Amino acid sequence: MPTESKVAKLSDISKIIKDGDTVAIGGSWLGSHPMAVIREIIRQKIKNLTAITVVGSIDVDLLIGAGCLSRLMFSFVSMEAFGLAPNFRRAIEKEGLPYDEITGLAVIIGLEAGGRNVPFLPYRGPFGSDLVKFRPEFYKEIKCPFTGEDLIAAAAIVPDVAIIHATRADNTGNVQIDGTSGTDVEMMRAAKKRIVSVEEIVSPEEIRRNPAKTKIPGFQVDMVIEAPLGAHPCSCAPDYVFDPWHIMKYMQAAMSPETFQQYIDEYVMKPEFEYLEAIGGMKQAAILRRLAREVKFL
Amino acid sequence: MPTESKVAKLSDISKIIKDGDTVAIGGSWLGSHPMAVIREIIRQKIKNLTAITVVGSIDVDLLIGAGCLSRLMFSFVSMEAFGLAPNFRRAIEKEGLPYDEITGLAVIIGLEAGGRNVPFLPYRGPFGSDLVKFRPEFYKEIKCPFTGEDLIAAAAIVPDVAIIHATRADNTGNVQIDGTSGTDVEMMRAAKKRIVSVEEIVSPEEIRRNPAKTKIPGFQVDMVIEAPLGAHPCSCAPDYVFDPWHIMKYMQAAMSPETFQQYIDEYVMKPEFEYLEAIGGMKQAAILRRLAREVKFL
Amino acid sequence: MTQYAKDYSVGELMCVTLAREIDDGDVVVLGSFTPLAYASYILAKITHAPNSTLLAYAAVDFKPFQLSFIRAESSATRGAACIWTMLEDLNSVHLKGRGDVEAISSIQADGYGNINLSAVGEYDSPKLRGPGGAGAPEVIKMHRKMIGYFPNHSKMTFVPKVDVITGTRYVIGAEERIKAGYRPGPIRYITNLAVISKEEKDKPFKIDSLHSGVSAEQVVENTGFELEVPKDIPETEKPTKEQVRLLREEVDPYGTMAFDFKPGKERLGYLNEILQKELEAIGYA
Amino acid sequence: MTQYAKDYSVGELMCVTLAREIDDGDVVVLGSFTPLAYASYILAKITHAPNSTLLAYAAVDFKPFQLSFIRAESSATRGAACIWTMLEDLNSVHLKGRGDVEAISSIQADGYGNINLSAVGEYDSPKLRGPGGAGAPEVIKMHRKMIGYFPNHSKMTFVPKVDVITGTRYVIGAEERIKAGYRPGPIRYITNLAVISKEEKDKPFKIDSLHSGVSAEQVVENTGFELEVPKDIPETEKPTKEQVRLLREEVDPYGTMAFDFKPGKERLGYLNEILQKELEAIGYA
Repeated sequence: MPTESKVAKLSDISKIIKDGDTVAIGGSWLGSHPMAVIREIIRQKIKNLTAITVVGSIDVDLLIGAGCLSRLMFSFVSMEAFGLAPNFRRAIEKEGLPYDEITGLAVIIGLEAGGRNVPFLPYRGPFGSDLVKFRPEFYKEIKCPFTGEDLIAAAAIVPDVAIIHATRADNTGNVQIDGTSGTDVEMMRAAKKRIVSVEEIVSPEEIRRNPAKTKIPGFQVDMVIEAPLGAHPCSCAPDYVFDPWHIMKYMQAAMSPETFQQYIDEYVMKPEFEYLEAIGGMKQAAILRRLAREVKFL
Repeated sequence: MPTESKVAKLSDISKIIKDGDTVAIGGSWLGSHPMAVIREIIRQKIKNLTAITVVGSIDVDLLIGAGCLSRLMFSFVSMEAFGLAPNFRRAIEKEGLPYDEITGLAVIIGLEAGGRNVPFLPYRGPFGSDLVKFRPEFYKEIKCPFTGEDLIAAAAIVPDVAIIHATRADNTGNVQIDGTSGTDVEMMRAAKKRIVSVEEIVSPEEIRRNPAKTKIPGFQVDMVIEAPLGAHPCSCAPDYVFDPWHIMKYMQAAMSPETFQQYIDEYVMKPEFEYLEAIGGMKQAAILRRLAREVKFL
Repeated sequence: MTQYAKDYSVGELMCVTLAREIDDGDVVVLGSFTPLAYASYILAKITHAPNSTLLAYAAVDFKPFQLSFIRAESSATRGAACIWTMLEDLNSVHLKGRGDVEAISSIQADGYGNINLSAVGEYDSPKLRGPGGAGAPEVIKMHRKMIGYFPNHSKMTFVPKVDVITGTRYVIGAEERIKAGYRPGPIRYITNLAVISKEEKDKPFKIDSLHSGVSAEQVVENTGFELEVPKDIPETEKPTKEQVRLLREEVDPYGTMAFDFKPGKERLGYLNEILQKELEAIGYA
Repeated sequence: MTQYAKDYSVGELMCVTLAREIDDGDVVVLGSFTPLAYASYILAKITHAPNSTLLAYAAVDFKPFQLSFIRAESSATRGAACIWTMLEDLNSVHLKGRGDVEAISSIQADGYGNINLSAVGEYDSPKLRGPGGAGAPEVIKMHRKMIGYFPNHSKMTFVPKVDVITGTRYVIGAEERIKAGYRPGPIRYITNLAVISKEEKDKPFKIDSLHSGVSAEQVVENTGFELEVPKDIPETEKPTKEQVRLLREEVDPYGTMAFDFKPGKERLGYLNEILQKELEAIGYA
C-alpha cells in the first residue's frame, strides 16, 4: 500500500481554515511568518478569525488591515526597526478591535499546555503586571501543593488551526526548520488542525538524511503546501532575509485605510506567483538570498 | 581573550561528584548510559550516592553491585531481553536498599520542573496507581484553577549532578547526540552540575556544521570527557550496538555477590583503556560498530 | 480470497493478531525491546498500515527494518525522519493521548485493568522485585487502546487482584474517556490462548476469540478473574500465508521473536545461536 | 594604560557602557532587533567576554558577526552552535533565571522597576498603543540583571508611575531574589545622559555615573521619579580607542547603531543609505 500524500495547493487552505476559527500564526519578529497562507486567507475572504501570535509583525498587521480578524491574542506586534505596526495601532486605538494582550511566556506556556493536554501550567510568572489583572481568564495565582510557594498558572491555549512556514517538508508532513522556529513547534502541537507552507517539498529520503533538522513529524501536520519565498516580505533564515524595500512600501501604504486598500489590490488580490513578480521577481529573490549568505563573522 | 576549555580527564570527575550526591544518570534501556563515568565512580570509591534513572539497566545495576548507592529513584530497571537486573533485585529483595519507584512520566516531568525552576508541574497523571499512594512526596492530587479538573502534580527533581554519554562535544561543552537521548537533555537542564562523556571531542567549527544536532549548549555543561566506546557494554546509537556477549558474561557474574566482586576486580578496577582491551579491544569495537551500520530496511 | 497459513507458531499468531490492532494512520510507540511487539508493528507498517508512524528510542517515523536481536536501536535511528528526546515524545504523543498502541506486558494483570510490574508479594519486602513500569502506568490510560500481550496465559499472571497496582487504565468506558479528554478504545489482551477485551468499567473481560484448538473452558480455567463467555466465540483470525512469509523471510529471519517463547533454560543457548547468525551476517563469525 | 577615545558619539558611549555590563561567562539573550544592544553584545564577546553565550532568534551560542540592518538573523543562524525553539529557550534560560542580561527598552519606566510597553493613556482606549512586551515582562524578573537602555532620557519616558504595568522586576533586593530562587542583580538604566540603578525595593534609583558634560541637575530635571544623588558622582567610563575602532570598523561598519538616534523624519533617508551600502557590498547596487 502506498502512503497518502498531504500535499495540497494554496487554494485548499479553506478546507481547513473556516470563518470564525482561532488561528495560531507561526514565525516571529520579521522572520518566517507564513505570509503566502496569510495572503491566501485574504484572497479567499476568510473572516472573523481570532489570530494568536507571540511575536507578530506584518503577518498580523496585514490580516487586521484586510479586515479578517475579529479578535487578536498577542504578546508583541511591531514592525521592529520600521516602527509600530500601523493597522494594529489603528485597529486598537480607533476601531476597538477586541484583543487579549498576554505576556510572551504565558502565550508560549499556554500553547505548551494545549499541546500536552493539561488545562494549565504553572511558572514563576509576571507577578505585579497589570496584564495579569486585566485577563484573569489567562492567569491565576496559585500555590505549589508541595512547597506552598506562590506561582502563576497560565491557561492552556488550543487553536483551531496553526499555520507556519518552514524550510522543507516531505509529502507525509515531516517538517524541517533550518532557522528561526519561534513557537512554530508549540503551535503545531497545540492546534487541532495544522497547515505548513514550505520553501520546498522534498523526498522522505532527503528528510532522513538529516533527521536532527526535523522539528515537526508528519503526524502533527494535516496539509503541506509548497510556497517558495512564501515568507516574503519576511525572512526565512538562513535562506533569505526580510525585504526592507517592500516593507518600507508597506509602511507607507498602511498610513491610511485608503492607501492600504490599494496595496491589497495591487499585491495581495492576485495569484501568489504574480505577487512574487510584483515584488521584484527573480532579481529580488536573488538579492534577498544573496544577502542571507553574505555574512561576516568576527 | 581565548575561551576556556571544559575538557577534563576521567579521573577529574571527583571534582564534581562527591560522596552523598544525588546523581542523575543519562541513557535509557541498554542505550547510551555513561558507563565509563560509572566505572570511574566505582574506581574512585565514591559512595552513598542517590541515583536517579528513568529507564536504567546495567548502569544502575553495576553501581548497586559495587556498593556505591544508598538510595535509588527509578521508574524501570531491567536488563531487557537478558532478564531482570540481578544486583537491583538482590538489593531490594534481600538487602533493603531504600528506593523511590516513580512512574516514568513523573520522573521526566519532575526533571523538567527542576530544569525550569518550578516546584511542580501538573499532568493527567497515574490516578489509581499505588505508586502515587506510596510516595506522596512526589505526587499530589490537585485541581485546575481554571476548569476544576483533577490533575496530578509531579514534584520537581533537582539532582546535584547529571552524567550523560553523547556522540560528540566541543571544548566549550556544546553536545551533540546523534541517537538515543533518553532524558539526557532534561537531566542536564535540571542538575546543578553536569558531566558529559563523549565518543569524540571535536572543534567548535565541526559542531557549527550541523547545529541541529546540538541537543545541549555549552552553558549547561561543566565538564567534557573524551571516552571512546564510553557507553560499553551499552550501545551508542547509531555508532555501535550494545555488546550482548559481555552482557551475558555480566549476567553470569552477577548471580552471586562473590562472582560479581570478581567481575569488578577483573573489569572495572583498572584504567578505562585496559577495560576496553579486556572486553575485546579493537576487534570487539569493530564488530559492535559494524553491526550498528549493517541494518536492513524493508 | 485470503489465503490463510496452515503452518504457524503461536508466537506468529500472537504477532499477527497484535499487528491487526494497528490501524492505518496510527501512532505506535515501541517501548522496551520486545521482539514480538516490534515484529508486529513492522509487519503492520509494511502491509495494511503504511501511514502509521512508529516511534522507538529517539527515532520518530523510522523506516520499517529487519528485526535483529542487537540492531533494533541502530536500525530505528538510522531510518528515522526525526530524532526526539523523551520529553518531546511526552509533549507530542503521550500526554495528549495521541498514541494509539504501545503494547505492554506485565507480571500480573487483573480484571480491573490494573497491571503490576513492581513486586510480587509485599511492596516493601517483595518475593520478586519487578523492573517497574517505565511509562506504562501512564500511557495505558493515555493511549487510544490499552493492548497487552501475554505469552503465558495462566493464573500466575491473570490474578484476581494484582499485588501492586503499578498502573491502571483508570478511565475505561467510551463516554468516560471522552469526558477525560482521551479517545475511547478497549483494553485488549492477546495471549497464547485467546484474545480478551474489556470496554466498560463495571463489566468483566470478555472472550473475543479463541485460538485454533483452544476451548473457552481452557481460557476460563487459566484466568484468575471473571470472564464473560459469549455463546458463539469466533476463532482468532489465522495469519495469512503472506504474513507468515513476511515474518519469516523479511521481518524476522533471525527468529528473535521465538526468544520470548523459549523456556528459561533454553534461552541462553537460543540467544547464542541468534548472535552467531548475526556475526555470520557481517562476516565476523 | 587604557587609552580612552576622545571622539565618540553618545550612541557609542551607551553601547560600550552596555557591553561592560556583560561579564565573561554570561548568557545573553538578544530580543527584538535593536542595533545598539546587538552591537554591545558582539563587542563584549570579541573583547572581554569571550566565554559569554549569545542567543538570538533560534540561534544559540552563535559566532560574533558583523552587524547589518538586514542580516542579523541569517548571521546568527549561520554561526549557531545549536538551533532552538522558543520553548527550549524558556526551559533552559528564562524560567531558570540562567539569563544574565537581555537589555530592554520601554515607552515608559518608573521608579518602582515597572515598564510600560502596552499603552499610553487608558489601557482600553489608548492614546498610543505600544507593541506589547513580548517576553520582557517576565524576563526582567528572571534574569540576573534588569538592564534597560533609553536613547532619550526625558520625563516623557521616566514617569512617576507608568500608565500600564506591562511588567515589573517584582523581586528586587538581593535577599528577596535569592529567596525567590533568582540570582541577585540590579536594575540599571543606561541613558543618553547617565547610568542609574536601583538595588532595593524601598530605595529610589541612584545616579551611578554621569556622561561627560552632563550635570546631576540635568538628569534630575529630566527624570519624572525620585533619584538619589550621591555627593561625588563619577563620570561614566569613556569608550577606549580600541572599542570605538572595533565598533566602527568591525562590528558596525554600516552605522546601523546610529539609526536609533536619528530623529523620526531623518530615519527613512538614513535607512535607505544603509540599505544602499548593503546592496553595494554584494554587488547589486
